Amino acid sequence: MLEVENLTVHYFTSVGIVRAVEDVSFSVGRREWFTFVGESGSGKSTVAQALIGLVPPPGKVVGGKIVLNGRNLLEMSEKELRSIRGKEISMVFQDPMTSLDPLRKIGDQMVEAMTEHGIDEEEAREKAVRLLESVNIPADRMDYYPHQLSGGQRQRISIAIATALEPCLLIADEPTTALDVIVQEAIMELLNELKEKGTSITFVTHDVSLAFERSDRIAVMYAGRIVEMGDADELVRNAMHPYLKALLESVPDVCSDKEVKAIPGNPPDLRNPPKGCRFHPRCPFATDICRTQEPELREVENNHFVACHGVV
Amino acid sequence: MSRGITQYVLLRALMIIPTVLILYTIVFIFMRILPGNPILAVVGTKSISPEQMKHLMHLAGLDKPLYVQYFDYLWQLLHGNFGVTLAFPMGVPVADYLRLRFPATLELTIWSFAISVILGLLTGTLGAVKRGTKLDTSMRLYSIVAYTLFIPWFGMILQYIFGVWLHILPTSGRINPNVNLHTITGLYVLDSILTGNWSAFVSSIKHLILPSLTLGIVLSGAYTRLVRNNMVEVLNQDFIRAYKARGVKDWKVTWYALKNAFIPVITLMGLQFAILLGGAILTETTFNWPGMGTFIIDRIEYRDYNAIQGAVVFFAFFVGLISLIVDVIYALLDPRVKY
Amino acid sequence: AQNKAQNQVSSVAKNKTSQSVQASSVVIGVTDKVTDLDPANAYDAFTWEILENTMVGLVKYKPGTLKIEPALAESWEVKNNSTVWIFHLRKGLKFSDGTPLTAKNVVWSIERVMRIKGDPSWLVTDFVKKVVAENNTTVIFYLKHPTSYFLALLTTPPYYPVNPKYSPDKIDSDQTAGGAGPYKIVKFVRGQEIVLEANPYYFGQKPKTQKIIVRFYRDATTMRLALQNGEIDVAWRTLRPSDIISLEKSNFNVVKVPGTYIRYLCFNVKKEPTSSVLVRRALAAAINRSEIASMVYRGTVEPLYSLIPNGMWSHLDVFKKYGDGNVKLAQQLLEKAGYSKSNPLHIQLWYTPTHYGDTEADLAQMIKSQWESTGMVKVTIKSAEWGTYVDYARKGQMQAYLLGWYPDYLDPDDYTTPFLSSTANTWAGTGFANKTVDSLLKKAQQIPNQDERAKIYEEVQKILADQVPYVPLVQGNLFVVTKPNVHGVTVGPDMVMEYAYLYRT
Amino acid sequence: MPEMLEVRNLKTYFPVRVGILDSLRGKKYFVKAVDGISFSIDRGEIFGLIGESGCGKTTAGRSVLRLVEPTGGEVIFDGVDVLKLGKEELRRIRRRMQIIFQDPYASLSPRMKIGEAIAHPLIIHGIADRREAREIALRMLKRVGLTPEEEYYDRYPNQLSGGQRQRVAIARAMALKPDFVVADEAVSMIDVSMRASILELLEEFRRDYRLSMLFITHDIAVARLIADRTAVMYLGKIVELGKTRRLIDNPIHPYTKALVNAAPSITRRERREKVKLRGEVPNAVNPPKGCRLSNRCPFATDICRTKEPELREVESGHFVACHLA
Amino acid sequence: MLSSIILKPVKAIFGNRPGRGFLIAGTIIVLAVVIMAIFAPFIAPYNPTAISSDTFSPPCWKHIMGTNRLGQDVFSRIVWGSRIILYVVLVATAFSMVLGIPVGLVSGYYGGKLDRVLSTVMDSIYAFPALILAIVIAVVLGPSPMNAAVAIAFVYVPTYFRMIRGQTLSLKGQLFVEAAKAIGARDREIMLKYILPNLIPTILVVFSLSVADAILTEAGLSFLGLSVTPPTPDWGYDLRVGQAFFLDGYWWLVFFPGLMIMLLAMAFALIGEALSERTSTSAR
Ligand SMILES: Nc1ncnc2c1ncn2[C@@H]1O[C@H](COP(=O)(O)OP(=O)(O)OP(=O)(O)O)[C@@H](O)[C@H]1O
Ligand SMILES: Nc1ncnc2c1ncn2[C@@H]1O[C@H](COP(=O)(O)OP(=O)(O)OP(=O)(O)O)[C@@H](O)[C@H]1O
Ligand SMILES: [Mg+2]
Ligand SMILES: [Mg+2]
Repeated sequence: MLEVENLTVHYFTSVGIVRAVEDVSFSVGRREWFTFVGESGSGKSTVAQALIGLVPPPGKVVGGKIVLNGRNLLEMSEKELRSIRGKEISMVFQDPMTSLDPLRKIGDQMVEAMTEHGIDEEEAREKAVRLLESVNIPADRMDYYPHQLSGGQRQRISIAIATALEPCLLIADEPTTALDVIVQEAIMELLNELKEKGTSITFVTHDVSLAFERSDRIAVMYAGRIVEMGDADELVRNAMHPYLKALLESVPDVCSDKEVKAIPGNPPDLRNPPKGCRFHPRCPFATDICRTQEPELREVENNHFVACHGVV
Repeated sequence: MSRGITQYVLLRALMIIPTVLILYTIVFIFMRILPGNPILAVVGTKSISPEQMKHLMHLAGLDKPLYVQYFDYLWQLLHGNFGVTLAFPMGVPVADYLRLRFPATLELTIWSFAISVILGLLTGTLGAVKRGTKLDTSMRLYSIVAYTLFIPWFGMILQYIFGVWLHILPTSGRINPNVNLHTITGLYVLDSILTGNWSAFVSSIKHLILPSLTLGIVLSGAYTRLVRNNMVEVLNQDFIRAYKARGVKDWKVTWYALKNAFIPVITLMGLQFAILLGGAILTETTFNWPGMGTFIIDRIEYRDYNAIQGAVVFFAFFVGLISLIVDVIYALLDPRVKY
Repeated sequence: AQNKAQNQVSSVAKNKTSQSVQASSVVIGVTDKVTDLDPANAYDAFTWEILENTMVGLVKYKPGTLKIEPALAESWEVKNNSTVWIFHLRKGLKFSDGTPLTAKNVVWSIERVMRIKGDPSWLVTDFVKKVVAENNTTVIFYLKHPTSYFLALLTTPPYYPVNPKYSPDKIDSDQTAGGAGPYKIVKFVRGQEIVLEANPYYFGQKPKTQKIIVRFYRDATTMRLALQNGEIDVAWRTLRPSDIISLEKSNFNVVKVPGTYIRYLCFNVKKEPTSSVLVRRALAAAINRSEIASMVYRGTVEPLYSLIPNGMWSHLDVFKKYGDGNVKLAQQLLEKAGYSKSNPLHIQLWYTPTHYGDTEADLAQMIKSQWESTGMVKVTIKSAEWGTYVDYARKGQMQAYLLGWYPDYLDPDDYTTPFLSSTANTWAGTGFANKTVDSLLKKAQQIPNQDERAKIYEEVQKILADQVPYVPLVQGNLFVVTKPNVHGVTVGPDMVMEYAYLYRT
Repeated sequence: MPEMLEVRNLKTYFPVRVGILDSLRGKKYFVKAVDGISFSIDRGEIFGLIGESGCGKTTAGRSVLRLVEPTGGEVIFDGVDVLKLGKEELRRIRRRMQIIFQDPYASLSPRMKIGEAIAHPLIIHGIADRREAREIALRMLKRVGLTPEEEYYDRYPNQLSGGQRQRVAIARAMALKPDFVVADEAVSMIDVSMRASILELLEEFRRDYRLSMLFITHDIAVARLIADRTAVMYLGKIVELGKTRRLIDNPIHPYTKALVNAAPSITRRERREKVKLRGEVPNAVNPPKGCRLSNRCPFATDICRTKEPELREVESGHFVACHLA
Repeated sequence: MLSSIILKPVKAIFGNRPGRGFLIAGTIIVLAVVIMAIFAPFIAPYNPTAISSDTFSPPCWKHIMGTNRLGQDVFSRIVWGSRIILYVVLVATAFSMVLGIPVGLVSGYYGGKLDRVLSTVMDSIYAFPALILAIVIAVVLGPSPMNAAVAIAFVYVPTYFRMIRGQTLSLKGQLFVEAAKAIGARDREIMLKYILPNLIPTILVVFSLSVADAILTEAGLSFLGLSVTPPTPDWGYDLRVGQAFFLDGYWWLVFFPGLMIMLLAMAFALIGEALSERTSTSAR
């Protein structure tokens, strides 16, 4: 349904070009929960924003293709894009505190999302009520301002708005990072229900546990590149990239008494990324080729992609 | 809610009192530091007997101890009385002058204010929407240049161009003296509308253009800067991207962003109004505008204590009122404000 | 001065003949203010102009001259060695609102001035012991001492009968009821304008223009712009010299009127270093009046060599003996006083920035430059706002300072006694006191004979030039600039414009 | 093990900022951020404090150090009641009680070189003069892995990553060789890949200094990893306290159950029992009567809504505040 | 537009960063004026106060900015005039910083009743039209550069006070201040070592912006004749005097002094703008 090929996004800042996303290819199928996981600054949000054509300036998509239902979004006019946004593809943002307009009633914001796509006011209002109820919020909250609601409620409203027109793809950029575990759990349930109903979900998180617990497929990002991609179960069982292996070992778990192991070193500076494999300065197995040549993302097993020279 | 807001307004209004008191005290102290007094200014270079001098000082109440004068005037103020002038002429209620002069200043400031806000919003929004481009840099430069224009200089250049050279606009005064206007509010444009006086309307508008443009452009700089910076900040917020992600039209998004960016601008407006009044002095001097600014300067020459105190207190009160209005508008516009 | 003034009038007369369609209103611009419409308190030149156009006294100056002619009074008699003056009023006089005007009104008004004790009240109280209305048409003044120039006093506003609407014992600054002059006030907006209309009950000739609007400007530049933009027809007091010159070039009519106001420099004779008469003489010698007149006032004033203005009887150019810009003499005198190039005289020169117009600072700079050209003087210029300046003067705190004098009445007495009489000159702060001068001045006030008086004033002027408590600098001319279609500008030596003769075609 | 710190019935209330109307009417509201909690920490023990955002964890930690003035209770540190100390004594005792904050970006002054930041406390407490302090700071930098230390000494915080800053913060706290440290969410703002190393570092210091630690976190997995005993807070109160593993593997209080249940896990890919709480955390200004969880608890009975449950020992060393336990 | 005139050469050297361009352009102008002030005797071709008969000469080789009504060389007066305006503004700013910063710091740090009283007073002054207050004070004190400086200083104290107090309040709530408390630092140390250094960027921004403002206020005061006594050259005053002749076509009497006032104020505003952009972006 969504095919992304060689997506490259750069930020042209005053202090240099930040190669936030390089050569990222993946696809999301219908009714699939696809997750990007990676550390801060690895380019997850940038990918998410590029999908909907909203990379903030000074960022620019400098190459690649984003094909949704057969049409390349990067070749569309602003107007066409707008008609797709909210209707076929929509997005939920990280911080519920800032993702609703503080000056407008939430009802109005909900209704507007629909009327902008040609639904008439009255119908939109009725639908908004139903949507609110579907995310467990009393309908009288239509007349509330965002600040009168809790973070969890706001995030649920954001999701309700994003799914109002039943888009086929919902992009959720760390929608629970600012929320508590119990609320997070509820939001994840909500997204899961949406998935069951047929919406594909592109999920972005830095929380490894969360990513692996919920997703169908996962792409692990490191410094602007996908280093490993595949089914979630497969990746847990059979992590191949040294980064993913180390990552999985470094995360404590509620359910087991496993020891954790730290990953040495620091994440790279994307303005000036290391030559060759970007992970090589932290990689215990790095060889000469890793220092010079960038590994490509290869399908090593069925549906299991890895970008590492060390994996054969 | 509505009872809440009236109470809020009333309580907030009480906070004007200390402001007025503080400014009155400052001016009172400063006015009396150095020698000279209004009676001497009146008498000037004429011989006058000591008895008559005493008589005049007594008439003006200047023979009393300073603290008595301080509280006397305060007491008068409490009764809404600004006292009488002490020089050239003596004995005219200061309130009469204020009634005469203040509408002129008000009219000038209202127009300048409107011009500066509109210009500021336009240029600021433009800069923010096109942030990072040459246009943005130009707008930022505009804001700085406008803000640092020296009012008399800029005013004179406009006078020269439009008054002397092109000969299309009057360069001084508020209205053509041959036009008869029955004043009601003292705001000539409004009065001419109220009385249906077309020629007065045209004339007063023409007289307003240059002074209000001068002051308006100069003050628009601050708005440009603030609107731009707020806009940039707002445009970077998630909810703006969320709007776009929902397919909301660009102009609508810009409008919502502007609304949000406008909230901090409102706070500035209160302070900006004070700067506006300060700038009005120079504008009034340059354009012979018979307002408060020129009044204050005239009165200072004569050390007219009551007139200066009255004018300052009145201004302080007015500024307080403006900031009250600003706060209330703020409270009404921003649902997050608690009162 | 009289000659020039008469020329003026004759040009007025010529204009009168060429009558064409007249406009019903003339707009006059001024940078002065109307301070106080109550003659009991008004005491500045321009306000007096408005009062003289809206009120009238028993006698007045013949337009444009120093000659006094009957006004409300048809005739008068003088008795008892000039201490009793009897005036006979015209019949059927009316105020501008139609109220009858009788001798009682005259007496009431003058007594009102004496009661209120306003600023100019001394013009009455110093002279008049008692004033009575003998009947409806006869007013008798009993004076405190023989006053030879009483008629000159009578032309001043404190002696004008005012409308009974004026408050009897309080200053009535905004009262527009006026008196019985050629015009009445129909509108007065402080700081903006005053509108006059012809008084239908005026006893004399009807004014040429029905309506006169006087607009007040804050400064000369804006007034000049207003003239150029056609907002006003007449730019009256006070344009800057530079404005007058450039307006004359661009087709406006400029009418020059000799003025009777003088500018002078005061020396504090009690304070170092001006207590030394040598220093005062030296500084007087270093002053170059013609340079001042041409550079500062751009030729719009005349050099003045005495406190009594040119053209007034008894005037003598007593300061000519020091010469103009006589650096040599100045240096000699300074050397005598013990100064030299290596030990220069340090002196502070004070001026006040707004009261005498924008040129004042230039005047101070010019004098500084002239004094310093001796090489033996170092001048620091200081300034203070009027209210403070006057205080400093009265307290004698300044060494050298610039002042100006507008006459109260046109008589040599008004140019000598206030300056040189030790009892009358406290306001000036020079500290000058001279017994001979005191007694000479007193004598001159009492002698009715003008020639004898003139001799005394000449002698006084010589002492002035010898002692140098004041240095006369220049005598002002007045200029009226009008649009080419405005005629009938009439300004008397009392520097008052008579609006009644003004008209526009 | 001897007790290093004992907290008894600690309470900290904050006045709520109100509009000018209420303030003029003299109305005052309080957030009962910490409302009577008691626990003790042994020498060398890491004591975990977990709970949702806003439940009062940070406030508890700050109150113990008197960085906020508690409203009531006792904090006995090494036999001294910290809450009764005068200003100067308090200042001196702070040498032995340190804190590491959640936000490594905000806890270092942006205008102070990190070396100086570490050296300054030593100078303040007169432990070392300027030169010695520098020596010690350099040693600490090396100790927390910021090498070459000479080079790091002169850096400013903005030249470091979050993880590195947190190391500096740890070095600053540890330079004083404290007996007790509050670690407030010390790893929650750090990159995933760096968290483990920070936790390791803290473990090392505990071992080497026999450090007692109040370890505040909202991440149960982290608590499980590092804390010996753990208390669970809800709305200013401790609802359950016990040995960490025991508490997480067999929670008794419904709230703890919900919390553990909601925590994501790689190894557990489906939920165990579904304990779902209704609604949201209520306002701490006006908490519910009785048990504070009563309005959200699926098991709540009448007594829960009227009577506040005490913290009772249900097993040895395991305390629960629930009527149903 | 003007932007290209000023920025083009700057851009050529320093690349396409407006913030930096602003900073450079502002610094260059300020430096130029400062050099002009310091070396006035060597730069000015004539004695600025010497009266000569060569009046109203338009700009020419002999007098590049012409001469005025008294035959004084306008360029020389501009050069010397830079001394007065810099002197007044810097003295005024120094006064108001010396008063405003420590008081604001202490007031904001300790809070309490004194803080509330001080804030009310400062806010009142701040909210009042600065120029009007400055005029009243300057008139009363009499025209002299020092008095003008005092008047300006008086009205700018609240600017510093409020800014510093506000920043102190927000810094006081920051973790690193709490951290300082936790390591046992005394109040004085916290204020001087932890808060004050973090105020410096703000102070710099407020400094440049308020200097820009003060320049205009000074010019306003001297335009109204409240700063210097003649013949001392001063831009605002010369502009005022030039106003009388401006409309006769003697444009140079007004144009140059006004331009200098604007340039100098603009220079500081450019620096302030650049600095404030820097501090706001370096904040995170
Ligand atoms: N507006 C911007 N201007 C310049 N650089 C940017 C901008 N936004 C992001 N970047 C840079 O691009 C890179 C990728 O950023 P992105 O936000 O996509 O990362 P992320 O994986 O979402 O991180 P996080 O977990 O912190 O949200 C980072 O190095 C970041 O510094
Ligand atoms: N200085 C303060 N003034 C007023 N209220 C405060 C203050 N500090 C904290 N609070 C309030 O006290 C309550 C508890 O806050 P606290 O920061 O202790 O919670 P927390 O458990 O640490 O939360 P988080 O996980 O978000 O850090 C919250 O409601 C908070 O709003
Ligand atoms: Mg992100
Ligand atoms: Mg916390």
